[in-house]
This record gives sequence, C-alpha cells and structure tokens, in this order.
Amino acid sequence: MTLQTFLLLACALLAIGLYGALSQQSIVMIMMGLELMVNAVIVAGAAFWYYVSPARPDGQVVVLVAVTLMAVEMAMGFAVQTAIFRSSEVDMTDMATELKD
Amino acid sequence: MDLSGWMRIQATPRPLLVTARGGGGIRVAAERVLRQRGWDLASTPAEADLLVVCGVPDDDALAAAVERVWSAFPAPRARASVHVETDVVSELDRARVRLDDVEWQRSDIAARTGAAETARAEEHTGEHDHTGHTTHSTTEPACGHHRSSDPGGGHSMGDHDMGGHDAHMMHGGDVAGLRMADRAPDRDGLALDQLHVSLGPVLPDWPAGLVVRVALQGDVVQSAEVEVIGEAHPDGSSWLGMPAAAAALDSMARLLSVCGWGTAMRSARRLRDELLTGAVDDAELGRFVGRLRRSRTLRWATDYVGRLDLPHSDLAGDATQRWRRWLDVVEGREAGHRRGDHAEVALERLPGLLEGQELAAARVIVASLDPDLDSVLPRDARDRVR
Amino acid sequence: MNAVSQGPTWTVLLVPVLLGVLALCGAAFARVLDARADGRGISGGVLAAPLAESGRLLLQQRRAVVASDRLLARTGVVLVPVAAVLAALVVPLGDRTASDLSIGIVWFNAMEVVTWAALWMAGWGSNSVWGLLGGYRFVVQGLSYELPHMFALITVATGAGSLRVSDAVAAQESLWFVVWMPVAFVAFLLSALALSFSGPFDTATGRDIVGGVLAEYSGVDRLLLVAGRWLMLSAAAAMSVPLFLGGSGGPLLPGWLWTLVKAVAVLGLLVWVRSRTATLRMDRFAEFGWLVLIPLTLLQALVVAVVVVGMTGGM
Amino acid sequence: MAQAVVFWVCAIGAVAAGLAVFRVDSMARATFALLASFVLAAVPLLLLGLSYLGILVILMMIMEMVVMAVFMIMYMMNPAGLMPMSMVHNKKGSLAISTGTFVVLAVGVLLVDWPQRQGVPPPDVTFALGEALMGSHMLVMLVIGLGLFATIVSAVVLSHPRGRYDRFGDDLRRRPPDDPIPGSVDARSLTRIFGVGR
Repeated sequence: MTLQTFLLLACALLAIGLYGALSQQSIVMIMMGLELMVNAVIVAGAAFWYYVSPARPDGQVVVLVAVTLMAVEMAMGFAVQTAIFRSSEVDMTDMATELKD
Repeated sequence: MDLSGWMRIQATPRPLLVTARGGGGIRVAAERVLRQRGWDLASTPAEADLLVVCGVPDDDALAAAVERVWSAFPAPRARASVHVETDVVSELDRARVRLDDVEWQRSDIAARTGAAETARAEEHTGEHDHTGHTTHSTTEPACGHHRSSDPGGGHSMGDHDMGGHDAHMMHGGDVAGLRMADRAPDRDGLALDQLHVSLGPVLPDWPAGLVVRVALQGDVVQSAEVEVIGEAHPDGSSWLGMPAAAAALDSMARLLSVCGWGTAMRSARRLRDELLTGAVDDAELGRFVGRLRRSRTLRWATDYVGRLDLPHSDLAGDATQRWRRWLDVVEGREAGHRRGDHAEVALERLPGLLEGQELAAARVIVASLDPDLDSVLPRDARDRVR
Repeated sequence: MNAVSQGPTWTVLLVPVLLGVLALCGAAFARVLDARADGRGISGGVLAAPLAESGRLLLQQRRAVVASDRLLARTGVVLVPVAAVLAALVVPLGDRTASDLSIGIVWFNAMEVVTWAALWMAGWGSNSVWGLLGGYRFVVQGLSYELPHMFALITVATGAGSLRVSDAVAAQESLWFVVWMPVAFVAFLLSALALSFSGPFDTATGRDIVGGVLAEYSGVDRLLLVAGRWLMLSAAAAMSVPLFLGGSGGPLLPGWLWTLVKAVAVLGLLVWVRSRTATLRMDRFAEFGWLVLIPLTLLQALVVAVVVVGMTGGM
Repeated sequence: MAQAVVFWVCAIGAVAAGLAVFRVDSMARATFALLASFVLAAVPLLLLGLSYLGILVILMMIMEMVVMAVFMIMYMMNPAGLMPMSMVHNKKGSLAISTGTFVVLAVGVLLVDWPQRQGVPPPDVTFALGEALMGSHMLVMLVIGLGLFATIVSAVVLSHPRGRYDRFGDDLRRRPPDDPIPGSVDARSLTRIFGVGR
C-alpha cells in the first residue's frame, strides 16, 4: 500500500462515477454516479492525510466535508426530483429539459 | 429413531386457519383446542405446516383460494377440513399424525414436484432458474396470473420495472405473466406507482367471506371495492347462539391481533372460551377490560380511525368508540346486538372509509366494524353488495 | 477495579454463543408470558418451545417465489443475525471484552443500521406485497427512532468523554449513567425494541400484513430472520449494561455475573413491555419521535454536556 | 502483508461493485451495489487508522442507500424482479470521456513526485479531528452545520405540498389540524401521551 495505489483506487472510482453521471438518464442513477465521485474524494483525502501530513487534521476534515456533501446532494436531489415529479410526472433528465417550454 | 424424526415430534404444529362463511362456530371451537394445546396460529403459509379449513368452502372463489394457499405450503404439510364442531379434535389429531408420517410427506413432495413440472412444461412462463434446490419452485402455485394476497400466497405482484424509458411503456402491462404496477395520482399530489391487491378471503383475523380489492400506493389505499363470497348460512351454526359478551370478546380478539397486541389477543380468546363454558372469573375479566381501556398504545392505534357519522348506531364514532362499546357489552353494561343490518351498513360504508387510509388503518377499520357475514346476508347478497 | 481490557482473540467466538443463550432466554420468557395469557401451565415444554420451533424450521422446506430476487433476499436474511453478533462484539463481559474498539459506540450504531439494509433487502427480495410493505415500514420506523437513538449514544459518549465502551464503563465507577441520563436510557430502550423490530415496533413484521418481511420466508430463512431479531434485541439489552448500568459494577458477585444479571433483567423488561403494548402506528410514532423524543434527547445531551464542562472546569 | 491483501481485495471489490451499479438489472441491485462499493472503499480508511471516519462512512451510506431504496418504492413500486434495464444516453461519449479522465489522472498519479511524509499520526486520530473541528477548523464545522440545516429546510419545502396554512387554516387557529390522516401529535394528544388528564 502506497499513496499511489490509494490514488489509483480513487481515480478508478472517479472515472466510473463520471461515466455514470454522464451516461445515465434517470435522476436517481445520475445521483449514484455523483456519489461514486464523492467516494473517490473520500479515499483520496484519507490517503493524502496518511501519506503526506498525518500530523495535521486537514485530510480528515476533507473526508468529513465530503461525507456531508454526499448527504446534502442526496437530500436535495430527492427533493428536487419529488418537486419536478409532482408538477409533471417526470423522473428522467431528458424529459426534464423539455419542461422549459 | 433418527434425529430429524425426534426434532419433528418435539415441535408443535403451526396451523393456518381458513374460515368459510358459516364456519364461525367451528373456528371458535378450533381456536379453543389449538390454544389449549399451545399450537400457535400462523399468519402465512410459509410459516405454517397445518391448514385447518373451518366450515365448507362451498364457493368456487373460496375453494380456489384455499387450494392456492395449500399449494403455497412448504413441506412437510397436512390439512384438516372441519365441517362440524364436534370433529375438531379428531380432525386435528388425524392431521398431526399425517404431519409426522414420513412416507406420506415423501409421496406428497413427489406428487407436487411432478405436478409443478407438467404445469411448467405447459405454461412455460418467465425465467425462473432451477439452480440449487429443485424443491423450491415446486411450492409455487402453478398459475402465474393471480395477484391476490392470500397470506403469502406467493408472488402477489409482478416484476419490477426499472423506471427507464422502456419501463414506462410497460406500466400496467404483464411481465412474465404477472401484473405490474401502474400509475395514478395520490393524496400528496404525486402520480406514483400503484399496486392492485385483494385482501381476503384468506387472511388472518379477517371476516369470513369478505374480499376487498384495493389499489395501493406505498401503503396507502387509493381505492377499494368490496365483495362477499361464499354461501350465507342463516342457521345451522352455533355462532348465532353465542352470548353477546363472548361475541364481543371474539371481535375484540381480532382487533387486538390486527393492532399487534398478541398477549391481549390470547387473553381475550381465553376469556371468550371461558365465558362460553361458564367458567369465567369475573374479577379477571374486569381486570382485563380495565387494562384495555387504560392502554394508550391501543388507543393510539385506533383513535380517529374509521369515523362514521351514524347517530344511534353501534357503529357510530371511530374505532376506539366501537371497541369501547364491545367492552361495555363484555361487562354487561350494554345489551349488545349484532343485528343483521350492521353488516350491511358496514359493507356499504367500507370503500369510502378505506380510501386514503394506510393499510394498517384499513385493517383496523375492518376489524373494528367486524361485519358478521356468516348469517346475516341473504343468498343473493353477493350481487346486492357493492 | 472496573477497568475493562481486551480479551484474548478466542473470546470473539464466545460472543455468538453467549448472545444465543441470552436470546433463547428472552424467547423462552416471551413464551411463558404467552402461555400465561393462554391459560396454559408453565411447563418444560413451554420453556423449550423456542428450541423446538427452531428444530421445526430447520426441517421445513425453504420456498421461493416466482421472480424473486434471491441474491438480495439471501443477503438480507443472513445479514440480520450477523449484524446482531457483530454489534455485540464490543459489549464487555465483566472486565473482558472481545474487541475494545476505540470507536465502539459508533461501531454498535453502524452494525445496528445494517439491519435497515438487511430487512429492506429481505422484504424487497421476496417479491411479495407484504414483504415490500414490511421493508418500507421498517425504514420509516428507522427514520423515526434513529436520531433519538444516536443522541442517546452521543450523550453517553459525552459523559464518558470517549467513544470507547470501556471508557464509558470506567466513567460510571462512582455513578451510573442511568441516574443522570434517564431520558437517554429510555430513548435507548425504545430504540432497542425498534431496531430489533419487536414489541410495539413490529410494524415491519405485523400480523396485519401477514408477517410483512417474514411473509414469504420458511425453513432456514425464517429461522435466521426470527433468530436475528432475538439476537439483536439481546445485543441491545446487553449493550445497555456498559452504556448506562455501570457495566460489571456491583457488590459480592463477580463482574461477569453482574453483567449477565443486568443484561437478563433489561431483556426481561423489554420482553415484558412487548406483552403490554399494542403496535405503535407508524405515522403517530414518526411524529412522536420527531416532535417529542428528539427535543428531549437533545435537551438531555445539552444537560450532560454542561455538567461535563462544569466538572472539568470549563474549556 | 495481511493489510496489503485486505486492501487489494477491497479496492478491486469496490471498483467492481462500482461498475456493477451501472450494469445490473434492477434498481434495487444497483443501489446495493453502490452500497457495497462504499463499504469496500471504507475498509482502506480503516486500514489507515481512520476508524471513526471509516465507520461513519459505512453508517451514513447504509442509511442513505436505504432511503434511496424508499424513493425507488415511491416511484417504481414493483418489488424484486429482474428486468434488463438500459436507460443511457450518449454511452460511447461518456465512456470515452471517463476512460480518458482515468488515464490522465492515473498517469498523473504515477508521474507526479509526491511530497515526503511529514510527521506521524496523533495517538487518537478521532480526538484530533474533534479538536480541529472545535478549534482551528471551527469555520468548517459552522458551514457544515448550517448547510445541513438549510438542506433540511429546503428539502422539506421543495418536496412537501402542504404547509401549516393548509393544516391549521388561514388564521392558523384550526384545531385539530386538517390532515389526510387525522390524529397528529397536537397539544391534546401530547398531554395524553404523558398521562396528564384522561
């Protein structure tokens, strides 16, 4: 285990998440992609903390912020989806773009 | 004796009771015997090993439902059909012997496997894989289409749609021969997926002969249709002759069971049986009634539920008021009249009461009205009640 | 004298055994209460009924339903008892503990939350309307009890100044936490019933939805779910001992016996409460949890925090 | 050695589960594949000695994923069932972009001369985190707290159709409130819960 292996793991998770966020149509699935990307941030933050500056708490704080971010993203995502759904019965992004007119 | 045989004998059977209209008296007798033997009642075929049919399922729909439930039983299994009250003990004993009869169980499994295989060869529906335990799929009812909710009668609902473009087109369609959910507006202004489920005729703590078809969103009932199946039995059942206090305790026991208070349900059944044999301890009965009246959790479950505006009727008020009236009857403070029109009024009001309620509340409403369909309705009632 | 230390590795194996025995005691006591209500005598058969029932379920055929999601269903079924045993790993017995994690209290919390996922998977996977509703109800219930539960745990951690269970025990040498954190204790007991979906919190397996999550399970699957529920209740009861009841502290008897006595007493209390209450309706309990329990437990945490700050002489 | 084995197993598992999220046949499986990915990615955190954060990630993600599952029931109610699902747009483009991102980042990771490790972890890392949040990083804590609070309020406002004027009437005086399911915890039932009055 080195810093590099941890960062490679983070890169892989980020890439998968990016693929999901770009390719999926369902709002829920896009959120899953975003969550995977935040997960990559968590792994990278923890690795930097341990392998670069373990004496300082900044790395840990980054992880905590990422976890919070995930909760916020999730709650807002579902709230927005529910609001959109209520007005127009749509749960896909492609259909949501048509709401403009 | 081998180990499994010994374990088999140590265990007490788990009976699942099914009551046909007119079988109320038999049910009470069976419940008494089972209680004394300590055979706890099952609520789903998956849990049970003994099917006890009280009364005669003289209606195609009920007979079919019983067969469906029977086919959902895991092995080992046995069934008892009780047509007369006096047969309860002998029928249960016979079923118990069959349950422990290794040879009979073995041939039963073989017969079921054969039947299921032919059915599958004919129907050829769905993709169910055979990996591992081949016996698994044999417990499934062969028919793929029913979506009734006989307790655990199996796949009550269809496949799951994934919410994609394709899936949207599938709404309301059939997948693998199973009905899928479709959409309808709900009480919170969201058009969400809806499930069609039928409550009864085989459902624990449910009035015999009643079928309520509901559309569910989440666990909120969107719409309900009431139907009564089976032949009415205006006489010929000792049910009618039951003292009002015992009948009220019987209703109370079901309500307690639906409200999830198992211990009080057991006490109510025991006191009912003691009332019937005249061996009841009045002080204990009083204590029991007092405990129910004081229970906050019970009131929490029934307050504001199923409110009916019917002045001068026993059904007036919410579920709490109705069960308090039963307790008055138990204490002898009120005469108690299970008059015929009660059931008819209840059936008429039921759909309106159930709509917009959560399933738990819906069950409480039905249990608190407890329409006695055994004797009341004339033979042509099925068409009249809608 | 109360110092708890890490036991040797083999003690990990002792945890499921002891937890199983505790669970059997709880189930037997429930049977006794049932038999009394039934008007039957209390015999050896009643006490052995949980064992006999386990034997019956072992011999029963497992059944599966058309188009059920077996992978999720099996995972969920197995996870329920596993989560209970894992949660119990951090409970000290006397002055030994199987694993004295530095974050034992959070560990217990996390393992308990595993039940959410497990029950939901089991309910969903069985492809039945009842299982689905059961899983759904359990999550709603979880959202109602989880925050008070967490605040109760946080209160203990604040009082102990640590997330380590052995530190919580050490902090109670002079005064048990239950004395000055009664609200947290009650909230913990309520959530103990709720997280093991038993007693007044059994909506997920309610008889009104013919067993809910349990509806489609027979044989070994059912045994794992039912046993898992009892193991979870026992684990929570055992956990209340180091968190609130001074761990192994007590006169005369050896420490490990005191732990057991207290755990059995709490479990008995929980089982008795089960027999005296009807199931709480979910919408009402959700509102009660958010409007009453959360403010009360927050207030309790505040009081404890102020006391701790005052005792240590401010910042 | 044992640590390295655990790391690699969990890392490969996390990536595989992450891939599975967008490949499996049902939303339920996708949700729980994501959960598996999170749990497996949290194990390396535990290996680094971040026991609190590791367990916190596991705890939070289980709760989040189960809540996600509830939303699935809301919008797609059929249980279980495996039906091939494909709801992608621009699959090739996304694949190219994400693969490209991975390659660029991975090359960067391997080529960059990372700084040397400075210092050692404190004896109690959880305590250090708490101290930082309540001391030098107080601002972060404040932002997190306020952010979560704002999220709760705005999520409820966005998703709930009825406000207190719908419940209590225009002058907020209607008692009991007008609810789809009557019997909410108002002052009256509160007194009953605590046994004040009958």
